Amino acid sequence: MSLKVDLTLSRGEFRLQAAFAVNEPGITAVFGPSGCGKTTLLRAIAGLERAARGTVRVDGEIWQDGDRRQPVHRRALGFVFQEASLFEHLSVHDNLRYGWCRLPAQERRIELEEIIDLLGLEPLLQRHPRGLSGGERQRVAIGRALATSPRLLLMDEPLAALDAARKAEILPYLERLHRHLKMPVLHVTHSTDEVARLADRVLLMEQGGIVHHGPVEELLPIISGEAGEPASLLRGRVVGHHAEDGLLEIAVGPLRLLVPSGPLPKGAELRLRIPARDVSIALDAEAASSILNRLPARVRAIEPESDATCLVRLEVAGQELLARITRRSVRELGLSKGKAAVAQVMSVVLEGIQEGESAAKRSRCDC
Amino acid sequence: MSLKVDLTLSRGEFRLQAAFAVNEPGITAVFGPSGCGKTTLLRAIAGLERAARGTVRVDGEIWQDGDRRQPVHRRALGFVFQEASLFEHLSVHDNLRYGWCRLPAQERRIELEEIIDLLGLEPLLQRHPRGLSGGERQRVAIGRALATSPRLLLMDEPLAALDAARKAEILPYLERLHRHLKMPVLHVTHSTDEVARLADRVLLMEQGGIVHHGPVEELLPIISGEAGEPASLLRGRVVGHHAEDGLLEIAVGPLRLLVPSGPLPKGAELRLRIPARDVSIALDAEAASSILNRLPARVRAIEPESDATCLVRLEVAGQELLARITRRSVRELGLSKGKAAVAQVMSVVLEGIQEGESAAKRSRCDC
Amino acid sequence: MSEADLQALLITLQLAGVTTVILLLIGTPLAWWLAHARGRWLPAVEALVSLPLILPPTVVGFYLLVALAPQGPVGRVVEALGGPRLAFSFAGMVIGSVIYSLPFVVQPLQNAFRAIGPRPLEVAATLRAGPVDRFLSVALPLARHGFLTATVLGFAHTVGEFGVVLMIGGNIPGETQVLSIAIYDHVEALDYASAHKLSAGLLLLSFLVLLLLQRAGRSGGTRS
Amino acid sequence: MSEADLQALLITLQLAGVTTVILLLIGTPLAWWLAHARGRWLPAVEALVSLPLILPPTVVGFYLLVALAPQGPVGRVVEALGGPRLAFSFAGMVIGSVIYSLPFVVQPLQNAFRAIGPRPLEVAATLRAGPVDRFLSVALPLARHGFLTATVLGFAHTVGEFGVVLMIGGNIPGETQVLSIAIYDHVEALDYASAHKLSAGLLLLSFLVLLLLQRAGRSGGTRS
Amino acid sequence: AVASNFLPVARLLAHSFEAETGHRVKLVPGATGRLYAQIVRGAPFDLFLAADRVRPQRLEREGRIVPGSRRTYALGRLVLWSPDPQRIRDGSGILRRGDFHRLAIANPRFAPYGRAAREVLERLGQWQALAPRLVRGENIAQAFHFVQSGNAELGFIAAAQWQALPAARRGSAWPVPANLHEPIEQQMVLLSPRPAARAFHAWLLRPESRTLVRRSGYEVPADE
Ligand SMILES: Nc1ncnc2c1ncn2[C@@H]1O[C@H](COP(=O)(O)OP(=O)(O)OP(=O)(O)O)[C@@H](O)[C@H]1O
Ligand SMILES: Nc1ncnc2c1ncn2[C@@H]1O[C@H](COP(=O)(O)OP(=O)(O)OP(=O)(O)O)[C@@H](O)[C@H]1O
Ligand SMILES: [Mg+2]
Ligand SMILES: [Mg+2]
Repeated sequence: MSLKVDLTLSRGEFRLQAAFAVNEPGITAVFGPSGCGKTTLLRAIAGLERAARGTVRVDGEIWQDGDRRQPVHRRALGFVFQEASLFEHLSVHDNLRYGWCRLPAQERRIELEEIIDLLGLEPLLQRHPRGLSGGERQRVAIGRALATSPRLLLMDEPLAALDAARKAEILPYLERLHRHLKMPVLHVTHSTDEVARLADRVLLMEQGGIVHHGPVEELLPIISGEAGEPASLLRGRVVGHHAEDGLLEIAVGPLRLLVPSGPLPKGAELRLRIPARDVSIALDAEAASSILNRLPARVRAIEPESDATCLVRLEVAGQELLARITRRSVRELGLSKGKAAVAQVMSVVLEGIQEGESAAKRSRCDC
Repeated sequence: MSLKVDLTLSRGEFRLQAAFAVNEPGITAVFGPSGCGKTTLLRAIAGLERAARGTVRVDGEIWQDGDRRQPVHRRALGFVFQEASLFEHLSVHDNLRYGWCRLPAQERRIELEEIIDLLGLEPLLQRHPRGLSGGERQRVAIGRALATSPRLLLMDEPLAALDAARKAEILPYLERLHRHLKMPVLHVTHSTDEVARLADRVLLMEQGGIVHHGPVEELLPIISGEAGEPASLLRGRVVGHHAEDGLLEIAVGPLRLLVPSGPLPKGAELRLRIPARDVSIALDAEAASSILNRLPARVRAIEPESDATCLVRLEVAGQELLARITRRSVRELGLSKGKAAVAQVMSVVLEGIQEGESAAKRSRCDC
Repeated sequence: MSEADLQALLITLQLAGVTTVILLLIGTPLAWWLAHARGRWLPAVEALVSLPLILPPTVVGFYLLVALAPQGPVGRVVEALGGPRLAFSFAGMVIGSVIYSLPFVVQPLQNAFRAIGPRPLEVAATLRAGPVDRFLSVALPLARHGFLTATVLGFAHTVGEFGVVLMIGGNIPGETQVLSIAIYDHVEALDYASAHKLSAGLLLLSFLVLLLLQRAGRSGGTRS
Repeated sequence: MSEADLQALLITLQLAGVTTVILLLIGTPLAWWLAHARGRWLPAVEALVSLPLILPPTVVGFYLLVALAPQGPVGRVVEALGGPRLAFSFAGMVIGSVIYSLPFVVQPLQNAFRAIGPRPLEVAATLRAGPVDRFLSVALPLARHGFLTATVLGFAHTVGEFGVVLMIGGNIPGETQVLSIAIYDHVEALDYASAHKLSAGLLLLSFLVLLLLQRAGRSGGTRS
Repeated sequence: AVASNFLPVARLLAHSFEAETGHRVKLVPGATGRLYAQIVRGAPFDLFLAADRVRPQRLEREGRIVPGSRRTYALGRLVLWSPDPQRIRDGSGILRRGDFHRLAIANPRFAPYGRAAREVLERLGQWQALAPRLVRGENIAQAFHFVQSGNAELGFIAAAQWQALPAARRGSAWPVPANLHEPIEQQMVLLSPRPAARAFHAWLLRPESRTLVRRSGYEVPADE
């Protein structure tokens, strides 16, 4: 359940230099601009880049250290390549079985049928890869990698060619799977949405180096800010559930938030992701509106963002909450540093549920 | 500036049957689940599917009609394939020049340098495709297709492997380009965001058939509803611009909305896309908050959506506006059919600017 | 068809069969190595493999005869080790044919291996396939067309070859007389009728064998 | 090296060069067609192309001699059209070599074309390249390795071939005597010293030519 | 082992020998030079019927034969032949006039009939003049093919070959007088002391055999 990587590699002008360690299971999103070395990093960890020097350890097992190197096929990993790369000479079914067959029976922790079901591959089984659509190929590639019950899963933009509905089906399964199998996952993606929904940690890369590595709470504001969508993460705890309204009551410090969700165990720790654009500011706490969550707040800072908008940093129960509002509103409401106000929160994404297998519950909720 | 397609094709169990016409320039998003035939449709239009029967007309020129068929290379189209498919034996620069060179000089309406600049290909020019990252390959493929100054642009998920920053750079350029060159574009995508930002029309496919075809205003609610993100579109007209706040004033019927935006010509017709989750409902029109746009509305219908939420259909200035709020809010506010209320609009996406070249202005605006 | 001709036919098929099998066994690893090795001297090795082609077969046969003869460098060693006589024997003909047809097997295989590219093998490695397993389960099937060509060229060339085989085998009826030599003899003896008959028969038979090979290679599905 | 040998060398190089060029010119479209055609009788055509290999060269030469004779089916037509005498001429040798080496050129090319797959050609078509243009600018460079192999095998086989050339050429010194025949003559005349010298020279020269070919083929960049 | 040109006669002789004695004779035809090279390297031949005197002499000198077994079994005769009945009317006159395109001979360097043909031309003083028009077969059989197929208008062939032709196709011919060239002595040697081989050796020298040889178009030595 641990992954320790310290690798360097030079190729032309490009130089990869990556050292990081992951000590819990969970999904680490690898995020960064095109060409920053995400694919190269994954390949180097898998042992596919012969020029890579350094160490790779998984669960205390040494995959690479100096001149000692486990060959790729001895590393219990699953790799989903950026292009699906199916075996053109095998049917879909044989592609799926390829790795599965090579696994000693006692190491098979995922049933082939389960994968086929979940990824909706049943109707494709007898087909040949060259007749598949882009998304179909990618689903087969994911299934093929999962079928080896890997100890480390490396996925290079596996969902890029999938439609939203498919994604919505596959994402929770991936989460459940990695939690169940307790395997670390490195997941390359360009979508902050995917990061927010899926990741426990983020590895932020730039020009071959790792510029940030940390829990998603810390890094999401940075990466979503870069993507033009600043957001904040609040820590909270489940207080109770209002079954009649389908609302979960969450305590953030002394405050209470109501978030659409199924029941969760009392006391469970949660992260609440709140996009800055879904926070508005009012002066009067008592106005009747459909916005359930109205939190007393204090203005920490007001940062101009564009010609028309500002980013307001609010303090809410000792934590920071970002709100994006227009400059005109700032003026009309007379907002300034230190002023008390009410933060109206229109949507919350529940993240990183620490207990309970029901990661599927984690979802965006409009309150 | 017109495209008329009526094609059928059978392949194994899959059957494509697609008839549609596009009479203005602009971007038509081709949307639908994986395997529904989007790639096949584009290939058939390009003439790459020999088994396709029917007609294809572009600008009155007959590309295919019964047995008469223009060969692919006589069709002035640009095709971005789902996998980048660069020529492995040519450098990036030669890949870009391949189509460009084959175009008579007087037909070249886009400069190669412009494409290279915009897509950031300068540092890659001397490289060979096999050393490129996934996103780099895709950018080259887009540039190569554009370099032929096509009369019809067919793009099969061209942006799937790009990071958000790149996308944000390329999208406005694509918009500008197609408006400038007045060429119709068919753009396959799985992202409703891309549809909303980019498309003028949507072609919604399912199992080889076209289930809907219409302006994005009509279809966005459907496809974003399917993707779990309902939204509404309002028609409006530019009234003026408040330079000091960077806000555009837009009339929707008798009502006025303020939307962050650069100035636009007075009288210009606009579409305003408003995600249902960004609309909240209040009873009192006068509460002071950062939400600038508070529109008098009347409840048309309340539809339960999930355990916790409802979709409320509001009538605003004679048009329909969707709001997603919690069941508890419905109860607390005492909302019911026919009741008057105030719709608080937190974000507006300006769409389909009819005049003026500045499509780049079209953007999501948080108000 | 005379009895001698029939015997020659059997020996020919036997020789071509054995030679083709050995060629594939030797040529496959060699081609694999050539397709993946790097280095300045690689072209030299590639050129070397093609060299047997350059000399006329009778001359190659002559040199092989010199080498394989009981007093020759190779023959002496083999006989010292208790090996069989190579000159004027079936074994000797096989050796000669293998050397002479090697390039026809190595070159197509090498190209086929190269055309696969590294990706499928990388994928196989991540799916727990070891090097031999990868080779058998991925490289071989993907190089199917190359194997077909190698087999066809190797087989056909061995059937038609006669200079080397004549020299090493000694044209002994029922032992080392192959069909190509028999036809040649008929022509030399101005016995045109027999030559025509035998040629036609050989062509027909070979055509059928080649046809079967092509069919077999195709049935695996075309990569196109 | 005697003057006759030198002449033989020049004729050999000329013959191998011209033959290789013609082989590529004929073999390329044929291979292209074979790589893309569909149909039940395709394997038959493929088998047919390999057939010249099956007969011993001298026998092929004999039949060609009959066909090219002034009264023969081909010779008659050629002479009626005012063409040159083919037997015992350089032109005749070229015809013979081309027929006999055709499979070595067609097969590697066919595989190379097949390995390209349809995608690059489709892309080229959407970039306004017509069929010939596509072929020249995409298929040819991507089939580079196949061309290299075809050239090497075709060239080497023509240099080494001697049965067909001997029959059709008539071994006229300075006209149709090629090096392989010269070496053969030395061996037959028990002039082993000359045979060794000439063989060594031929091998060295061919090695250099092959080396250059490999280098040239490689410099285009390896697809790996 | 038997020189190819003598094969048809050797077959007849072997048949009668087999019928008479019950021994089995395996005939291995081939070019004399090649058979010599193979014998030197241990080819399992018992009796060697060469087409000349040189190779048997060498074998004798090298001590590879049963002492005293070198005997002349036939004397070859040359015929200048053209399939065209009108062409050769005045014997050697046509050679002096030179009104033809190609003259076929066996290779004078190592083929005995070729050497004889060269001597004829030299004695007639035409060697220099006709040299460029000569086409040379590897052996006398190929010289025959050249003429018979119509590619060479005329050529020096063995009298035995001419006699074997059906009368209708004998065209015109000039039997070359024996004094124009050294006698073409075809000698044989015993290579093993096996009784059956000795028996066949002796059989060939019987008067009945010599008659058959003479009827086939050879001379036989005056007496033994
Ligand atoms: N053979 C090579 N020579 C030079 N540079 C190379 C070579 N191969 C890869 N690179 C460069 O290495 C960098 C990292 O590539 P990599 O594929 O890891 O990027 P990435 O982060 O996966 O990008 P993307 O999101 O576009 O897939 C790129 O800039 C690429 O151009
Ligand atoms: N040769 C074939 N035989 C049978 N079915 C085929 C063949 N080729 C394609 N199909 C099927 O045709 C359908 C349409 O494929 P297409 O590639 O057009 O889908 P798509 O809409 O582009 O999907 P994606 O979003 O995954 O790229 C798919 O279901 C595919 O499986
Ligand atoms: Mg990548
Ligand atoms: Mg597709």
